[in-house]
Amino acid sequence: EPAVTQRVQVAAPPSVRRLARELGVDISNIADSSLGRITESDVRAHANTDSYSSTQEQSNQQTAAAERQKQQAPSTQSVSSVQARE
Amino acid sequence: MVVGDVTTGTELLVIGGGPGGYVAAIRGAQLGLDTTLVERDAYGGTCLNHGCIPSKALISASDVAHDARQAESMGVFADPAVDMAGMTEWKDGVVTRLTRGVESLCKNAGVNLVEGTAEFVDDGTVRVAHGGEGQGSESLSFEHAIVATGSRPMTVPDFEFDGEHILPSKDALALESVPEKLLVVGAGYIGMELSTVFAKLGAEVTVVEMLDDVLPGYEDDIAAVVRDRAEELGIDFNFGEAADDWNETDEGIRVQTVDEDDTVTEYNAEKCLVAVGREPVTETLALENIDLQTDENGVIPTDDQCRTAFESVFAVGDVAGEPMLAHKAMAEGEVAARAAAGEPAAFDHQAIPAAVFTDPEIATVGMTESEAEAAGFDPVIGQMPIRANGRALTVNEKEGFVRVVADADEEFLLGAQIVGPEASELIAELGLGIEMGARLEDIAGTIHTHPTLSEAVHEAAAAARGEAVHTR
Amino acid sequence: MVVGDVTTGTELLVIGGGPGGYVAAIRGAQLGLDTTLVERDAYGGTCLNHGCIPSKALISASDVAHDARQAESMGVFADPAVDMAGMTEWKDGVVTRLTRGVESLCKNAGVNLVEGTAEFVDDGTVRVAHGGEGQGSESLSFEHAIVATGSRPMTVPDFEFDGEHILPSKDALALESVPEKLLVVGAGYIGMELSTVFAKLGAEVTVVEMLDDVLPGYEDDIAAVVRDRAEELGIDFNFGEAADDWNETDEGIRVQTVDEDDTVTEYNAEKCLVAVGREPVTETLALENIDLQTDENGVIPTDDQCRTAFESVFAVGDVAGEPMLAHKAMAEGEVAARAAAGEPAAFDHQAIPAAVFTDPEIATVGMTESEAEAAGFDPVIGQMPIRANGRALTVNEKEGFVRVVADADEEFLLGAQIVGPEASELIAELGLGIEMGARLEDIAGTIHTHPTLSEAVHEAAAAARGEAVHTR
Ligand SMILES: Cc1cc2nc3c(=O)[nH]c(=O)nc-3n(C[C@H](O)[C@H](O)[C@H](O)COP(=O)(O)OP(=O)(O)OC[C@H]3O[C@@H](n4cnc5c(N)ncnc54)[C@H](O)[C@@H]3O)c2cc1C
Ligand SMILES: Cc1cc2nc3c(=O)[nH]c(=O)nc-3n(C[C@H](O)[C@H](O)[C@H](O)COP(=O)(O)OP(=O)(O)OC[C@H]3O[C@@H](n4cnc5c(N)ncnc54)[C@H](O)[C@@H]3O)c2cc1C
Repeated sequence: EPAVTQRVQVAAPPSVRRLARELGVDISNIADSSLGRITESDVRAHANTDSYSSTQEQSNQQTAAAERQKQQAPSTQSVSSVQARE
Repeated sequence: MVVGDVTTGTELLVIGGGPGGYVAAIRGAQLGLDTTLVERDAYGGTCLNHGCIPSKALISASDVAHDARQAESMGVFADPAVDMAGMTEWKDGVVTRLTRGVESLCKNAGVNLVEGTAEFVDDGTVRVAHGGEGQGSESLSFEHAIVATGSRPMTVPDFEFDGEHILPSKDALALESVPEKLLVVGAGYIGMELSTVFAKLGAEVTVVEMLDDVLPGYEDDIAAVVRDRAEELGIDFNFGEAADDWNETDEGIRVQTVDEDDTVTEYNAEKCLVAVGREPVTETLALENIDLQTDENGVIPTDDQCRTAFESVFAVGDVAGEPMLAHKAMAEGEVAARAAAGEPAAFDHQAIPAAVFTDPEIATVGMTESEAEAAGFDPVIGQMPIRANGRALTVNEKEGFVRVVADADEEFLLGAQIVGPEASELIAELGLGIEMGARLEDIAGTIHTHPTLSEAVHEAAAAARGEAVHTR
Repeated sequence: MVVGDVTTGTELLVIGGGPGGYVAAIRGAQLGLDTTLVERDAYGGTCLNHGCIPSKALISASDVAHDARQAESMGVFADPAVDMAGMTEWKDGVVTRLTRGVESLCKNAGVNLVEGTAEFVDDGTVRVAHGGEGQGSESLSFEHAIVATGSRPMTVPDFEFDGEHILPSKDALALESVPEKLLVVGAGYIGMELSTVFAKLGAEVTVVEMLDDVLPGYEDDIAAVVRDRAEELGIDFNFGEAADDWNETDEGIRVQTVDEDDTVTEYNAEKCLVAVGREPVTETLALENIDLQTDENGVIPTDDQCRTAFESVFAVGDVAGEPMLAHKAMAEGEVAARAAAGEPAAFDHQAIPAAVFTDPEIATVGMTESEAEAAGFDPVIGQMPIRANGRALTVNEKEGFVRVVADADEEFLLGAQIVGPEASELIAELGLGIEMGARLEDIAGTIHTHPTLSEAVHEAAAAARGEAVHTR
């Protein structure tokens, strides 16, 4: 059966998510602090302040792994961030 | 390496030429990798040859006949005759055109095409056995391999496919004549699509399903719309029954089912289609040689770059697990090829749409209301009945609805479920909406063309905000 | 105020019950305004009664017959008979269902419905003349008025509509039998939609058009796809000719046209449909009483809140100018109602889609390549031919394409043009994309269901980035 995986965690367009990966930024970190949809400039701003980004290239895979973990777990984080925005 | 054997090398080896594999190969070659695609059977895999494409071709061809037959209320009187051999020939023409297209797209992208079955020798080498007797084999070394070996139909004990009476979907899609009586085991999407085709082509169709409704996994109100229409087409449903045994009779076959009280029911039929799910194909790969483990469902586990436990080996498509859908296979093929080329790609799509090409169609993307609740959201839903949509009435359709699911706080779109005409196309906008992080207001604030079914999407979003104009 | 006259008051007065007006009225009432809608004829206006809906109903009904007739290559043999009276009855049923729906939606929202013709007395009062003799009139004072009086067909000198031989689209949509020979003056979207319907229903259709191609305003490669298909249907095109005169003959009429060299051509026909454009309706309003000026096209000028020169008076829909489309009327109606209710609404939509329901359909949104250039962008385009789309082949379609236009620097989506099956539905995703500020990568990075026509949208976006998998 086409039991579809449910994701829907981050309000960021594919182009912004790709940029985050390229810059080694964990987009869910931004999701926690941003109001609403995450933009390219949010990601760039985060890349400049995020110590994460200095470990660049190699961290990509960790980032990806971390993201995957999040995506498999229900989105407690996005929910709490949504509440935090109120 | 075997003596006398020639080992050639390739940067990217793709095993299997279905949607997962051919997309990976083309993208890999486009990214500058020396790419080799090994396919043992037919380019396009299950999807083009025995799945998505032939099924949708028969669905639309049988629809032309059916729609004309049903159009008296519209002032059109027709009594179409169906020449099943002709329909099959047309369908095969569509398939051939597309599989040739895939082959030439691969060639034009610079992919080396190798015919044969690839088996792992180690995590940097495969042996490709060429089809046919005495065709020999060759070794191929690779930097990265993408496994895209797909899936095959599951069987029911004592219902082995025999090419004559007990048929997998592949054989049902290749019938040269319409069976008088068709028994379908399984009311999942493949069973339902094919039941509908054959009912429209004049077969007497009976469906047996172990669970208690059609299309397990879909919400009740969606399944109900499709079930009702199928019943109008004369399809006879029998829920809570499992296929147990069968025997040949003078006129065809007799199939016995049992329910949970062990009550036996018998059905006479000419053919029996068994469509009870699909399972990954890995036994063609000699995975034991590299000690790559599959999980309890036979799936090769992967991470979000589609990488297996081996750094050098990726797996995409049906062999990498649910949802077993061609577009998921393609998207994974793309990610794996990019990752193999060193790009920071990830399968981080927020939602994978799915469509069922029944009458009417179903399409879904993202979360249902209850999935959103389970994920910790406070969901708000908006629904627009198809019967209140002007375009639907002009195409003589009344059943179905568009439903959107969003979180009540921020109104971000979380999911959508559509049952109705062109559902498979309408879902595209909502898929983009989810990926873009759209809010309900973004959809309601976008002008939708009049008169179109897409206005029902607009209206459902407005309804979720309590601002529907065309529904109460 | 006339002695003996009763003046009632309303917060929001809406004049005209077409898509612009009824949406404004419902939204106004939903926002808590005491709202009155005055309509002199039929709820739903041109769109529901004589435009969008009846035309699309006849298009789809004639398609059912035509598709069945053309399906021999698919193995379906049919010789459908069309009962035009029956088709008309069905179409009228669709219209009635929808116009009643509009009426009851208004009532349920709490809109006061008044039948009659509203004329301005001053910028706070109208007089409503009730239809029929001796029905009298009443005065209505308002805080805000929304003018939504629509448009009417333009005429050609010496071709006054006579209800018998020279017909506006409204009359052509109400024919009880298929004319043997139909002459169509004007190859705009209405002329082309109706030519296609009648050709499919068996009429011998001849089109004369002053300009040099069908569908002026659309790009050449789009018009060509529709023209070619129309010619295959047997429609005879004569470009560069203007309808000049006509006379009755024994069998019907004879129409004379002249070209730029004054060469006269004569056409025999049973009926002549004149479809050369539409112009705003304002003469029903006694605008002179409030000294509200129209522009050189008869349009009431408005600002981005749809407000006229009078603070208290808005104008929406066809009467407020191009594009004269129902969904533009509805979107403006919504803005005006919100503005009247004091919300900071504005008509700031980035793009208004448009569809033509020819065979195949056309749909566009945002900028064409040359419009993007003219606007100072460096446009990049991506195109996917329909013949390379699997779903299209399964519905036996090959002609057309999806084109996307973006700016080369940032790859923001600027526009899209589609000609092909279901173009009118496919455009929805691209409309949302433009409103959301989507980039090409966002569309290419969204998973699209297989097999669907929407994959051609995905592919066109990928093609614009040089990353198409399914085209070269
Ligand atoms: C009747 C039916 C209808 C369907 N309809 C739809 C639909 O409408 N939409 C949708 O999204 N999905 C649909 N599907 C599912 C879809 O077909 C699959 O999800 C899709 O084909 C998976 O693609 P894949 O690349 O993973 O594998 P496949 O398409 O199965 O391709 C695998 C290929 O690998 C080859 N192979 C296997 N082992 C080896 C080896 N060792 N060496 C070389 N080659 C090998 C096989 O010969 C095959 O060609 C349908 C399936 C069926 C059966
Ligand atoms: C054949 C045809 C096909 C078309 N197809 C499409 C299509 O597919 N898609 C699309 O978007 N558009 C289409 N259109 C255009 C569409 O019909 C118009 O854009 C739309 O109807 C405009 O809506 P409106 O509310 O501005 O005006 P109308 O729909 O014209 O409504 C105006 C109403 O005002 C009433 N009225 C006028 N004066 C007064 C007065 N003083 N007092 C009271 N009532 C008054 C009229 O009786 C009328 O009901 C089509 C048009 C035609 C003719």
